[in-house]
Amino acid sequence: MIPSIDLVLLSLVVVLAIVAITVRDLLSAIMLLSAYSFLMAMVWVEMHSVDVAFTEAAVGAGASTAFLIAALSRTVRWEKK
Amino acid sequence: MLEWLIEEIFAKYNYWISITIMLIGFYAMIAKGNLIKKLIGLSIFQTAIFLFFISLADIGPTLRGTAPIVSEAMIHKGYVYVNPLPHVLILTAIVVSVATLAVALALVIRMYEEYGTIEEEEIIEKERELGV
Amino acid sequence: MNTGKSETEEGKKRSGDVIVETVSRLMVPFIQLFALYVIMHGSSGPGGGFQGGVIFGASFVLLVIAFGIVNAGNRFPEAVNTALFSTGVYIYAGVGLLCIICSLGAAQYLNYGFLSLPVHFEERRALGMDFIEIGVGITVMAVIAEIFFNLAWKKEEDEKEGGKE
Amino acid sequence: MIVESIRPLLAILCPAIGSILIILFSKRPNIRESWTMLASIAQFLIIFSMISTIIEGNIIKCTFFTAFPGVDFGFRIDAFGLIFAITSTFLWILVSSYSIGYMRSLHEHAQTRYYFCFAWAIFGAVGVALSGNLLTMFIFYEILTVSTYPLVAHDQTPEALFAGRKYLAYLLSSGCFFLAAVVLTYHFAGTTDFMNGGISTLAEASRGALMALFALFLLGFMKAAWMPFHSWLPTAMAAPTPVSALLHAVAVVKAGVFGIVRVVCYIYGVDLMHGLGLGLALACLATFTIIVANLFALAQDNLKRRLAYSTINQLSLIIFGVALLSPAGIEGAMMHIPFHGFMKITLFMCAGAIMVVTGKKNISEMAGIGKKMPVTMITFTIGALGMCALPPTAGYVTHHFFVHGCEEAGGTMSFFPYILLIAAILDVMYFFPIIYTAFFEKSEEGGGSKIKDAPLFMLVPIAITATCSIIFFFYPDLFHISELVETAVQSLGGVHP
Amino acid sequence: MILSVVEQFPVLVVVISLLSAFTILIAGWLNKKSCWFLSFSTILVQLVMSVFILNHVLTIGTIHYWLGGWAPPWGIEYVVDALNAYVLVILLSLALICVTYSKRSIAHELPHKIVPFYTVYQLLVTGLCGVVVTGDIFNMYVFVEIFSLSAYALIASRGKIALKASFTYLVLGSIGACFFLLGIGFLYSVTGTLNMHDLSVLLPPLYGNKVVLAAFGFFTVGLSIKMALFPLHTWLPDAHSFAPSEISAMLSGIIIEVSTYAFIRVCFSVYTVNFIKLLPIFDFLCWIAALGIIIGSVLAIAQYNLKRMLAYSSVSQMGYIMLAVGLSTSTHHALWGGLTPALMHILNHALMKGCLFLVAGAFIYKAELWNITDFKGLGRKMPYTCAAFTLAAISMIGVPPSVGFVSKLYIILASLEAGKFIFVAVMLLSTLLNLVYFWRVIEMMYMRREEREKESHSHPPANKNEIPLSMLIPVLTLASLCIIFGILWLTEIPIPILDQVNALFGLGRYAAP
Repeated sequence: MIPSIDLVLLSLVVVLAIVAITVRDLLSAIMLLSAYSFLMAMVWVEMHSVDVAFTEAAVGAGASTAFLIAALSRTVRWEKK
Repeated sequence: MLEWLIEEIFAKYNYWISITIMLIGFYAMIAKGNLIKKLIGLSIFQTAIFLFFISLADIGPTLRGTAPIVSEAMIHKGYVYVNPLPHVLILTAIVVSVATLAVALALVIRMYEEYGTIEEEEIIEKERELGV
Repeated sequence: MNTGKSETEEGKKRSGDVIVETVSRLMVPFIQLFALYVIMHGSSGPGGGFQGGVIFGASFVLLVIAFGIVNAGNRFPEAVNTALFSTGVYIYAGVGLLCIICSLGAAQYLNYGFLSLPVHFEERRALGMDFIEIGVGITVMAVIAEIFFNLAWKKEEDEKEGGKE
Repeated sequence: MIVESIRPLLAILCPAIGSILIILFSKRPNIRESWTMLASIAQFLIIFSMISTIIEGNIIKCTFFTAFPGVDFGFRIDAFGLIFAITSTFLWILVSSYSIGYMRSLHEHAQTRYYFCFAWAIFGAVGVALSGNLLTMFIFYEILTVSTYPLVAHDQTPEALFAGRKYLAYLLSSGCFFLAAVVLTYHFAGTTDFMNGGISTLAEASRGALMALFALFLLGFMKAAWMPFHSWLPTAMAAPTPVSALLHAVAVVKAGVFGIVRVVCYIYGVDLMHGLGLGLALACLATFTIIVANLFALAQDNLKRRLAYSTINQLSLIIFGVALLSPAGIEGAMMHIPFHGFMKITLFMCAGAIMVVTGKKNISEMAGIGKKMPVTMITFTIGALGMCALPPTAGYVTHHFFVHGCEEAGGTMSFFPYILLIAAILDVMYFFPIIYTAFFEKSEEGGGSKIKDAPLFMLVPIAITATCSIIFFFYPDLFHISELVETAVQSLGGVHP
Repeated sequence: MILSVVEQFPVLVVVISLLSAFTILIAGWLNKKSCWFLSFSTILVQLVMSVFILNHVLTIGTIHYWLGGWAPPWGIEYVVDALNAYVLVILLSLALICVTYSKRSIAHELPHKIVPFYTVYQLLVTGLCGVVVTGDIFNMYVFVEIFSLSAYALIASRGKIALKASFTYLVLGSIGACFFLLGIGFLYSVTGTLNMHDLSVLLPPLYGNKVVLAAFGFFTVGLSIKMALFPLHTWLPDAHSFAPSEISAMLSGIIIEVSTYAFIRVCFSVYTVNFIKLLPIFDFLCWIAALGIIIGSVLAIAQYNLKRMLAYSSVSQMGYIMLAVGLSTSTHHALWGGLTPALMHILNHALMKGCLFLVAGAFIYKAELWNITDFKGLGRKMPYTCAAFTLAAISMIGVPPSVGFVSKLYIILASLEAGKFIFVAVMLLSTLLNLVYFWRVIEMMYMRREEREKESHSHPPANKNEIPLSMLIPVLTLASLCIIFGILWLTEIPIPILDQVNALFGLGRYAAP
């Protein structure tokens, strides 16, 4: 792996994780989670685990997001504080 | 001191980041009242564990590791493969995580139909009104 | 499974964005082809039944998003779906059991080497694995689609057990 | 000599099978009750058939399986156990007959449950009598506790339910202590078998541990109703009278006392008891209970409650006899178990008869009742005489032994006969007023001096027990009791000082 | 290597169950009634297989099954020894009893969900069997998740308030599973293997390693959540009380027990006795368990909802099992040494709690009776059900010769041998607490009169209103087993099985001096 790219990606991942759990708009949170998953997949490609990266991209960034949005479409979009 | 920092933190940064993300996810699961937020936390938590596993498989920057795909040319060039087993484990774990998410979302939707809210506190309040 | 003629029948209920519809109609066959590639290539490269299945399932999700849930739901009735993912499991478990049966109980479950196929031992392994991947792929595809339909649409039916390999 | 036999098993099975038949014939009272009678008679005959073997100095054994190394689950019948078994089974026959009269006259509800539980209670009591080690005894002891609960709470009034709860709370917690004691005994001695003269390996444990263990045993035998853990017994008088009669004069409370005697003579052994100085402590506890219970009895107006306190007093008398650790004392104690059973059951059955006929429960209401129910009150008088240890009743015989036992024990013990005397005087003070009221006071209702005694189902058992109480005075060997007692005391060996 | 037929059974138990789950799903489209029959017959076949497995293990020896023919450190291995075989038989027996019971009660309670119910039920059984037979720790994780997911779905199937309970269980259960996964990762990072036997060979030189210690911590906490050990039990009361009753019975009788099995496996098969003896973990566990026993019972006293009360009682009973596990390394007697009391109580608790929950379900089925205060006069209306309840409750209290008594006796003897007298007191105290909350119910059923009865002292012939036979037979079977097994344990007939487990792990009398 290449530490510099890794570090950048990973710090982005951390930032995305924090933002994803803080925003009150759940739709944004889900999209952020999707981005988070996608970045994670990139980290993994970079760590040579192509298989997992592949799956994470399909499942984490794809299917999970779709599920979450589907669920959101039948509940409420905003988190109450 | 600096040496220690380099050895314990910078050299193993992906482990530290994995722990950070884990804690973020854990915090969301425990502290957030919104059920969807809890699930987002769960996802983050699980991904952090996956990151941990993948980091285990990785053989570090010093060796020229490569993806564990069989090819004659690669072997002749003397590449070292990263350990494929954790990858396989994580594949299975991802399956589990998406299944968990699906069941949980189904529950959330049913709860919304039942209580009209996805905030934990409000649900508890409504339960109390129902007299349970 | 065919994506083409939805707008003629129940055109009113679809989402209505021409660009989205057209693009997804164009994309879906490629996605599905790719998914098939991923499934069949699983024994010798990245990917496999699960990933391919997810991608295949995702293509349906895309359809649903583009054309509206009712249309897609009608094209893909629950009974078919159930049958599909059961079939997948049957293929998976059946191949495993065949290994036992073909070897008359001498070999273990999923020991593909004992499948009575007219090829070499190693090739039998690869072929057996492909069968398994196909089974897994079908199951996962159907399960992903089913879960999405249930989450997004169905009111009365309760949750289905999630994807399991 | 040890004789292997399945007779104990047969004896214990009688009530068990009887209970099943009772349930099966719950819709047909006559058949149901004849099963009770049949089971009780069969059981008594089987028990009785063992006497000859035992008197010859044999021990009957019947082992089923080994629960732990050194602990067999099984029966071991010696003379002492047989005394208790004979008493319980014989009185069960009489009380069954009495119950039929009582329950039918009062049109009680849930009679099937009543007979069913009664059978199981006897199952437990006889099991306690026949068991060959502490673990087996514990098992039957707990069965006895649980099966008598529905009998105590039979009326299902709030009062009866409270009594039932209190009963269970006391007896099952005591069961916990008993279990702890059993396990500790096993821990220290490696066995829990009853042995003549005590378990020799037990003496190896430390002094403090043995003291603590004995305290656990005493707590475990709360069924003996020693003070200050007696209060379940008067409360349990909420039960129907046959229950009070058999269970709280014979089966349950005697199981407690029986246990204490077993522990003193067959687990610790007299020598060890002497060595630890526990005899005196136990005697003090017993005399304390005797005096205080008598004082309490004086204050009671409810006849059954007064009898309950009298029971507490008499039970402690048995404990006292054992605590003397002298042959005569132990002989007296063992003999008092059946004798007191016969006398007290007479009294309780009389109280029940009075309740059935007149509906009166309190002594102050009983003026002139002696004229109305002469047979009942005469038998009551006999029982009361026995309680006060006056001749010509069985009570006098045992008190004779107790006094003699005190002399034998010597030392501090020779002081105790005076306490017994005080106790007897107190007994007189609360029994004679009842007799006086019944025979010599005029009924306030006036007029009704017509004789209208209890039904025959009830009267016959009362008459039999009262007669027995007198016969015991002249001929203590009725049912071979004195022979059995002698055999038991002789087999203890090291008792003679 | 030629495999005998029985040696194929470990994998067949899992595969048949999985196939059956999906067959049920398809069959459900054709005929709803076939679902029950399919599920019942599958579990029956599985049970027969498991009995053969047990017999094989006891007579011939441990079964090693290499899935796909791959040798252990690389492939997944199914290992069935005395411990698995024993747990497998218990698990399938209770599953069979619950499925028999469910025929009428599910048709009554969830008429629209018969097909998914049996599908998911069968998946639950698959997961449980999988956890039990596998010898690969990661595979165990996967199966743990499968049965947990099925359990979440089954609990939620009642809808309404059960949804919340299920969701809480899901969140906590996932945390537990993640911890378990993390533990696996830690172990993998130092040993590079996932096979349990392989791990136990490779780990000993690393026992001082902090990673290994941390992994043990993660395993303990993760599995403690799954098995509802005292401070981590918070999901249990809701989940157990709102689930359909046969699922409550499974949850309480089997699911938390299988998690306990997983814990025992990890402690003694992955780590070994030598590791456990290095650390005071098990002493600590004993104290936690003792606290759980007392607090669980006290909380149970405070409940008026029968199923909730039983749920808290489960917390206390898990304390019994964990106390016995905690004592297992310090006892060496042939009978109560080692894991014997713990494994004994696993069976006993399954019998007792299974029966009690099924009875609670019967009351709900007949008259929607949830609260103890509504049980007045039930003893006459439902005599057999109430008799079963009484037997099981008496067993819980520990009146001899029931199973509860034997467990209590063995645990007391074990704690005496370990020299921990305080636990004797705890056990005895818990007996009294159990008495308080169970006797309340018995008294209510038999001794309290109904209001309308009170007025007329006469007693009209009770109109019996008993549950249907297909529900009654399971209940009565369990109740009678409570007594039969009590006597069997006392006669020591089943002890050799548990003795083999001790021999396997070097516990009890096989412990190294």
